Amino acid sequence: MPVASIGPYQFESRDKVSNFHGNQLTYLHWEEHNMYCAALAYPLPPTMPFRAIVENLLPEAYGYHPEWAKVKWDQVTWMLDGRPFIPNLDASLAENGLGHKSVVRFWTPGLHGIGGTAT
Amino acid sequence: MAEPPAEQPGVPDINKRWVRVTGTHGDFVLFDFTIGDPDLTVELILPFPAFLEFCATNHAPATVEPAAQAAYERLHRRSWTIPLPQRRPGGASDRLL
Amino acid sequence: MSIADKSTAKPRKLGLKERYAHLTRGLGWETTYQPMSKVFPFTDYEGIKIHDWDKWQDPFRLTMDSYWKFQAEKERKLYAVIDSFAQNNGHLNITDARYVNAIKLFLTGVSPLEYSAHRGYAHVGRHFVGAGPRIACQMQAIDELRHAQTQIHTISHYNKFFDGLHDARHMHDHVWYLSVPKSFFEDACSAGPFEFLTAISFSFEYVLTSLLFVPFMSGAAYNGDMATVTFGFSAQSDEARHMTLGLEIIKFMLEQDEGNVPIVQRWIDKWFWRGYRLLTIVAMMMDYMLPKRVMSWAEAWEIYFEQGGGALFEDLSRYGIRMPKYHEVASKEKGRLSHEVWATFYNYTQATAFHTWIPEKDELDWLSAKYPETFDQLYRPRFEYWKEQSDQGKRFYNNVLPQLCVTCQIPMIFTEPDDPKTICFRSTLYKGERYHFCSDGCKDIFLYEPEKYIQSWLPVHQIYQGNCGGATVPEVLNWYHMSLGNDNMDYQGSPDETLWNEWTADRHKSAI
Amino acid sequence: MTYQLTIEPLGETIPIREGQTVLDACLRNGIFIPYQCNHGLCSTCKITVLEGEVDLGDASPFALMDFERDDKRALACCARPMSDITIEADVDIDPDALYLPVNDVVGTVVGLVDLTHDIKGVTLEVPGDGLPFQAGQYVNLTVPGLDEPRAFSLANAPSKANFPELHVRRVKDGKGTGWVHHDLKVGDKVPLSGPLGRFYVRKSAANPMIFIAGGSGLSSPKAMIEDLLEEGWSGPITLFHGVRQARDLYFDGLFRELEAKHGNFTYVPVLSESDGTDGWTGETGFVHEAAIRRYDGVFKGNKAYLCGPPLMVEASIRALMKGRLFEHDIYTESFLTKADDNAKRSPLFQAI
Repeated sequence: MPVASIGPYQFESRDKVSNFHGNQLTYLHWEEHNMYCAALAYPLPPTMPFRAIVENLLPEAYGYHPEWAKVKWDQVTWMLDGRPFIPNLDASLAENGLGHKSVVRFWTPGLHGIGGTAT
Repeated sequence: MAEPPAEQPGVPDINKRWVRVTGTHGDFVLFDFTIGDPDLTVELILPFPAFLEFCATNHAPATVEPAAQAAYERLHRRSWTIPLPQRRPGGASDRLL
Repeated sequence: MSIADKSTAKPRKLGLKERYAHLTRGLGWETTYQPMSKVFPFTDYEGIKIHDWDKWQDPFRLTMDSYWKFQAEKERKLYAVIDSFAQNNGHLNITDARYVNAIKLFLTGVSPLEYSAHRGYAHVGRHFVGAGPRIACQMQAIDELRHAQTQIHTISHYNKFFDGLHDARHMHDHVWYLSVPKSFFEDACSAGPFEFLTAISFSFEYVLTSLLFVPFMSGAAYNGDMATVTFGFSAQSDEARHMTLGLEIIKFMLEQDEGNVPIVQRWIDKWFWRGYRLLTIVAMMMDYMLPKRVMSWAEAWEIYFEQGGGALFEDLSRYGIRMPKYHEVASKEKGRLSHEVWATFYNYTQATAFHTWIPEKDELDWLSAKYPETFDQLYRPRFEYWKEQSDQGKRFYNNVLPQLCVTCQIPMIFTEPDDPKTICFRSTLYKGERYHFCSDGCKDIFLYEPEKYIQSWLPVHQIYQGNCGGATVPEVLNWYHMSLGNDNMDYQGSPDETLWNEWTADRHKSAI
Repeated sequence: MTYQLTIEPLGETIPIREGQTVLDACLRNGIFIPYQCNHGLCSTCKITVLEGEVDLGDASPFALMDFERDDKRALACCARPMSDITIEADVDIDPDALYLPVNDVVGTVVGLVDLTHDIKGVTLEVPGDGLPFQAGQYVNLTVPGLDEPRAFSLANAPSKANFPELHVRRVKDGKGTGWVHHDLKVGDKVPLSGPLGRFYVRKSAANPMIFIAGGSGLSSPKAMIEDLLEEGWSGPITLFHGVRQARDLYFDGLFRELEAKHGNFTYVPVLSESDGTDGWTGETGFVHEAAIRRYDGVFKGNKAYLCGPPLMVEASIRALMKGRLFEHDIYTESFLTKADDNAKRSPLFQAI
């Protein structure tokens, strides 16, 4: 029983992918940098190359942070939907396995936020 | 100041305020605050120094319920021996009660 | 003399209890030309079994007659006080105009809940078979409507002078962070009558409400906001009655049938967690928004939940009810909650219908003293960095919308119970689609009734779907009925601040 | 000067002295009006004056508002009669309460017996009307040198009103019980005040009855059961008496005799510290555990009377509630010593 109700109770997801005009939702989060209070939500075309995340979206969002310039990209570790992940920058989001409402978290070794406080 | 509005029967005088201490909790004072009329009473909690300041600011005479008397006096005595947190200039006198 | 002798000696008057029973029980009857199940379609489907409605102990024997009389008298005095404050420019007695932001949050986030509660109680008051709970609910429905009205009337005085108070009803239905309280109540109102009472009368009004009203009212009083204190008069004296209804419904369900126990436990678990998440804004109000503070959120949690709630759950354990699930997580979070949330509103001040600010140095010191284990270690550097940047004209804004929890609808800002540096991510797949949660508590709630929460109206997603006026900040603000540069952004430099400085400058002049 | 005080809805009329508060008169006559602060502050004891005049006394304006004064409301703890009066109070109409007046009497010690190694049986003689009471109620005993009287349940059947019987367990370092055990002699005069308390059998309910007693908590159940059997009560009655060892049992013989004589009465002594070498073949463990075994954990439909130390009472309440018997059908008399009852309680339960 999915819900206690007095009759049939079936609904479609309000956030099904077809409601996003060809985009899918993607959540990005820079770990240990909680000055950004939560993961960032983006509607992105599944055909977009992953490189666009790294080279356009992330710098735009996180560039303000004093540690952003110090990120060593060859050392970054990634996680996609709870599993370790190595992105192929030139492949599309879909080809990288990013689906609707996927979460991409990344860690930047040596950078632990302002004063080491995960800020 | 302007003349107060003509007295209506039973309109509470908002300048009359009372405080009744009902209990304590650690360094906090639990009290009932009344404006103008016993119907208009609200239950409040403040740290002891803030409580004193509050009574002074509101010119509210305070009574202490018998059940709370001992605990309240303990708090009062302690306030002379522990440093009070950040009193603001112009705050209330500790001697209010 | 035997008992029989006595009762025949003289017809005795009815006791208050009996008289009340006669005044109320007569309102219920067994239907004849329609089956009871059709007249009362909501009584069974939640799985709660009631064998004898007459076992309901009226917790508060108040008749409509005396209710009107008492409330009318109270209301008359109350409105006289409100008028008096307005005539005496009561808003000038507050400690600082910054304080009004707490009122803005209250009016847009809490007062509409009073109205929702009114609707909820009116609805369930219709649907209980027993006349006892029906009367209690109907009376509470009127209380809640009065509370909403009193609050709106009281706060309308501030609306004459300050921004952000002009369209609370519209904002409650549209603005991103207000979907948190709105969805909380809609979840309760769309549940069955027994769950509604467990959610609102018990979990909220009994277990958690002291955390909202006592510190909030104390903060208002201490900060010179006597207008808000006046609606405290109205609300608090009704609370006692509401709390007894919360206790009675729980006892009634637990005693009527053994099978009700696990259902009630699950509701207590759910509504404790939902209520606790809702109180996040109260934590922030107490620690950050009051110019003169009353107590820290952590202290309030200890006094009102850990100690007060502890005694209640010790008593409830006699029925086989245990502490709400994840209460220990709430206690682990008490040192972080307010800081994480205030930082969130600082992130998104551009879309917030009240002003934000970095706490002054003495306020940071207060927070350090109240949170010796977390504030300097985790949050103070963040605020100091932001302050430093802001002073250099580089105020921090988060320009990308946050990920939200599907259940509580709060941005996913909360950290792992045992690791305050790492955001807590939880998710599940339902019918092939991913759903994300801020906590195990919120995830559990979803898993039990996924069909309910897959309908969540998540503001961030709605903006991306194009349902919120447009894709740019000005368009969305316009849709929120929020005036850019007036209602939102930092307190520093706001029209509120400018006006307040003028007033207080005048005050200083006239004092000389 | 004495006036008449009539209490509605009971219809009881009692005497009230000039200057005596309404609350005091009621309590002294066995009529329980809910009250708390007893000096005009809390408004728990609010009443309506239906006829006659009272002096409202020192009732706080917070507790008794102006419009309530106009409506003839008063606080029982402050109101004093100025004429014969009739009041209406929020008293539960309890068909089983006898509302017996409290008397101050002097009893002469006529019997002192060691019931066990640490429980003394004291029998007093009160001449005239004696000390009428409802089985289950207690008396206050004035102990020389102590400010506060000590409370003891009456263990005799009410039919023996001239011979109040008390069971007094020696409490370590307890001044009152020490006096009873060491100083009291046959022939001594002892001032008593009673009957007090609302612990009595709800005969009107006609449910089967379970009595659970711990240690010297046997006193009230003994009075209640003797009373029931004397008057020919035919419903099932079960008494559980929990003690540590066989040497702690008393009136064992009496209850076995009653059990043999009355088919509806069952007696279950329970030893919590039986070591197997004492030849004990009866129930062992905690008394509530024995009750669970006997009733197969199902208590619904009974009325339960619990009398004894707080831990035993709490454990029994939990066992009964697990067996679906709730507050409405559970009556307790907890034996509190000075150290007990500091635990914070919620308002979930009123009576248990």
